Amino acid sequence: MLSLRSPIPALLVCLLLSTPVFLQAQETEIPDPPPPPRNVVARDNPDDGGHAVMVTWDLSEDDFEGGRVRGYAIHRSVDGEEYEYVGYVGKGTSEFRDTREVLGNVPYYYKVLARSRNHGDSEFSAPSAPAISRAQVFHMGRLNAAIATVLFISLILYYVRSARRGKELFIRRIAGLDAVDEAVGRATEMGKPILFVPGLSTMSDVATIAAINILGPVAKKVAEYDSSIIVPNRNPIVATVTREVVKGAYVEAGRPDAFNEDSVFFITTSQFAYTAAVDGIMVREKPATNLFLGMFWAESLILAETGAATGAIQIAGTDAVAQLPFFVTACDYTIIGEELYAASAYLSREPRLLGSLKAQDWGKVLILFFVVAGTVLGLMKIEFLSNLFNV
Amino acid sequence: MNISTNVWVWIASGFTLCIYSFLYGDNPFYRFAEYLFVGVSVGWAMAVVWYNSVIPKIWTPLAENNQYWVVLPCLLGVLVFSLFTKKQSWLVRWPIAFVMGASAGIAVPVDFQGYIFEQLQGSMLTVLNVSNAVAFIGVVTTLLYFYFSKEHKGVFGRFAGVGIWFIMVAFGASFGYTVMARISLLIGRMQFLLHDWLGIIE
Amino acid sequence: MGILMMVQFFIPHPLSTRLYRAVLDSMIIIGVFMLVFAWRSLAYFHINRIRRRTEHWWYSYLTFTGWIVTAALGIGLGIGAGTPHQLIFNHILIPLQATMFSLLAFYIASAAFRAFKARNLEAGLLLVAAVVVMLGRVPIGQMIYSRLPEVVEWIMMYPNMAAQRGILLGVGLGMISTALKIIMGIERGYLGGGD
Amino acid sequence: MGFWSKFLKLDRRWVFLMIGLSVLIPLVARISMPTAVTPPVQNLFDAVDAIEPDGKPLMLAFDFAPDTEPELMPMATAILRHCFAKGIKVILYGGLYPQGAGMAQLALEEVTAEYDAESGIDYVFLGYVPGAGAVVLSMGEDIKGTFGRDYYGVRLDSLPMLNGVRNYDDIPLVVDISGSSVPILWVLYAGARYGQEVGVGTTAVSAAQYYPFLQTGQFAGMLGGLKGAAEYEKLNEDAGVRQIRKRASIGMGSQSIAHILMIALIVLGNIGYFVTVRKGRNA
Repeated sequence: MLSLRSPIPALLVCLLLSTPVFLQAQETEIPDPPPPPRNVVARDNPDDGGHAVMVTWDLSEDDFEGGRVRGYAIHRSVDGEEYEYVGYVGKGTSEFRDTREVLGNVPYYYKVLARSRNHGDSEFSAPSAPAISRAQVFHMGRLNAAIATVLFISLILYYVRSARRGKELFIRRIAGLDAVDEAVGRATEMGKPILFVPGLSTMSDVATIAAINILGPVAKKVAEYDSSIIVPNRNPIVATVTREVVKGAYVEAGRPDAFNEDSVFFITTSQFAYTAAVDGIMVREKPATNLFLGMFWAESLILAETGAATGAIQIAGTDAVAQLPFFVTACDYTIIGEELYAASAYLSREPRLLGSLKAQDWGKVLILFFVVAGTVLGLMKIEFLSNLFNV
Repeated sequence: MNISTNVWVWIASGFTLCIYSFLYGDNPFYRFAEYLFVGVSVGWAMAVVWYNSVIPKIWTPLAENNQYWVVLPCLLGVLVFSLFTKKQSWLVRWPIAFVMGASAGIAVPVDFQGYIFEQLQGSMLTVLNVSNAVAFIGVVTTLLYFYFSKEHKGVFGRFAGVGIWFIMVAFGASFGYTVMARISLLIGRMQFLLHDWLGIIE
Repeated sequence: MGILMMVQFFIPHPLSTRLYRAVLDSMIIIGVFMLVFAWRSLAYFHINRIRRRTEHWWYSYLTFTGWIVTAALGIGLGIGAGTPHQLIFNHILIPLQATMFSLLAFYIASAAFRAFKARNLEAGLLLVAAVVVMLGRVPIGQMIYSRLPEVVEWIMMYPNMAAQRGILLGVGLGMISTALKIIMGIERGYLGGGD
Repeated sequence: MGFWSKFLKLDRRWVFLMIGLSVLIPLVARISMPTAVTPPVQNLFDAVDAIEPDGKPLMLAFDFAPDTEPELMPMATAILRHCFAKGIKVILYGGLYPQGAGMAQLALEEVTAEYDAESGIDYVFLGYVPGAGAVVLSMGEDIKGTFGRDYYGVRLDSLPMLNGVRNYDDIPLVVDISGSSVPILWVLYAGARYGQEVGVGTTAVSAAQYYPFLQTGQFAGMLGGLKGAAEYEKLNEDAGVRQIRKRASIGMGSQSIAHILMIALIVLGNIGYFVTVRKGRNA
């Protein structure tokens, strides 16, 4: 009462009183909270190192598109009396994984309430039975990946081994590769060189390795036909490897003296400077055939465009999906994605390449089988096959 | 007209114009910008690595938290420098094998789940309509195209032929998107020149 | 090592998780050393250029100037908002890099004109799809035919998705088999020198 | 030499000039175009919108560098505006590669100029740690442990916003903005391994490759290219989010004109090609 005599405390009191009243007035205008969720169940979260409990519940009856429920707040207790807030999930969700400082071997009780935007919170659900978190030794949910891994390892090992033992493994012809022979012949006829660009990446790129596997046989053919080859490189290490490969091919063809040291060289590591230099080579030397094999980035279209303008036959191959469209439209033949690996296995006949290609083919057969079978069953509303691949 | 008074904006637009001069032909302005660019980007990354990994991942554990096991990966890391020598350069295989092995190990199960299982599950139809059927045929025929153990002849060849059609449509889409992206970049630079520098447009 | 990490994936036990964290940190640390090595190679490349007086050699001094100044400013004065480090990034690196790539818009235009030909049925199909997508993804396409965005979305969502998925499944198998070969020691090409 | 073959040998600098003008003129003349919203953008917007204000934070990863800034930055700022306007907490993550942190810094500068947002309370800014995939995995175990300090060097333990944020379990959505294959890394490592929900903002180049992941739900939604950013800006506008400069929407006019020019070039080039080839055959 004393305070009301001076104006300032009085004002303060008014403010203090009025604010909550005002807020409450807004909220209580539309009471009618949604019904609470039901049937709350808590159990040890499977497949983890402990420290997690999985809580599930039946959605509130008012949880549908346009319903009042906005989400659920999950509360936890160790003694079944004092509950603390542990998390929140959006509407339509009926499970929550509690990982907030969950201790092993301690029972936890859970209650859930539904929240709405304008109608306040629902009452608490009935508490769950206690759950205890424990660590597991094997992740059962990942059994499928484990089986697939083991299966695939055995396939690779089996095929690599049988390829090493000299078993003939069939690989289909690759359209772009057939054109290589023809292109080498044409180059000889015209008395012009062949340009071979082994991509712009490093040796650690599978595409580069594949390109180099193709370079060997191509260079050998060039040596046999007494034509010439130009191999500009962007990576110094790749340059040393390609030089060895070309040299080796000339030796194999029985014409080591015909190998020109200056035909395989390193230009620069700068992407666009390299591109400009290769463009220059194409314009000056006018190669009869351009081979762009390996890893390419944005420069792909610049190279292919210049090559197309010089009138060369162009064969490109890369696993860079974003660059393939440019090669397809600007080159005569394009080796697409995985075909590049197949091409390198096809030409090099290396057991580890052939073997893993075969294993991959079997992988595709299995995938096809599951896709078709899964669809047939799925259309009949049987989803067990599909569930095998849950992650 | 609201031209920028910020000296940095002037520097940035200067470099932008230097690079665009390459469209007319190679010239000293372009080379100036290009070489400087290489240096600056490396120097920039150095400072970032210093503050964000050398300090928190090596210095702090060693000097403050007494986590001495950190010495082990450091030793492995030092082996990278064996590449400077001719004779001991094979030592580099240890750190590389560690990184490649560990990342390959982490990748395998994850790849199975992310690339294979989920995609596989997504391919199994549960509702039949025209669009789904198109998608189904597309997946199957594309896979057949990349099946290398059989010649593309007869019925199989025809399926694989359908596959290549699907692949081409996909490439066309990606082509269109690439064009779009490059033009967006150009628009971005133009907006910079016209808005941030010259202040001609909004 | 690889087998260990692979097995770890299937074992959620805390001990396995702790080991896993240590391996992850180790990978980060080794990454730092590899970066240092890459930088040395670059320095070496430019020193060589200056020594041999190759064409435009003096530009290499520019590279070093940029390098040293930027690194010194960054390490000396710190990184983050308002530092010279951030300013250099915003006003030198961004414009240079973005402009470099925007040059490609010009090159695509020139290539579109001179190189992108419907040489065969497949390339023709590709070009038609490309044109439809290019139209459908800009507002003007919608003015030409109001349902074009939907058509493009359909192409992206079904035929494109299907082919991408087919490629993806193949690539996925390829990556897994490469990783497995590395783990089993069959593939050693990445160690350099081949086998 | 006939008209067509002369035409095909046109100096490419004329083509360069045409493209330059097709972008420049609509910008200066302020040609604007209406934007229709596509489902992947709507989905991402809804996923962000569903995050509880003042609750668990969204993680926005900046996995891009200046080369893709014009396409991706408008996405980042549009999402940031959406979050700050609604009071959704944000963890800005400088991304897996060094330059991303700079981009995040830029985005913050732009958006905090319009909204009062405070580091440690409304957002937290995490810097770069080398290791790429390893870092994504590491966050699944312990975010604070992975970084230790934020971009400004403040200990993460001391930031109120991160109370109760331990790993992906406490992050309802990660949106990765990237023009490379990094989003796949997020899907594989954060998504497959830890069950993290991931959305993506990507360049037009990469967008086509991501549809399979969109269809399986591995991506919650996607913004593709400048158009995607313009769509998000439109959704923001409809939702009453204050935005001073709608950068992506402004660019749409130029984008349209340049596409038309590009198509015209392809068509003309092909007509020229067939005419000259036929003539070559007849001769």
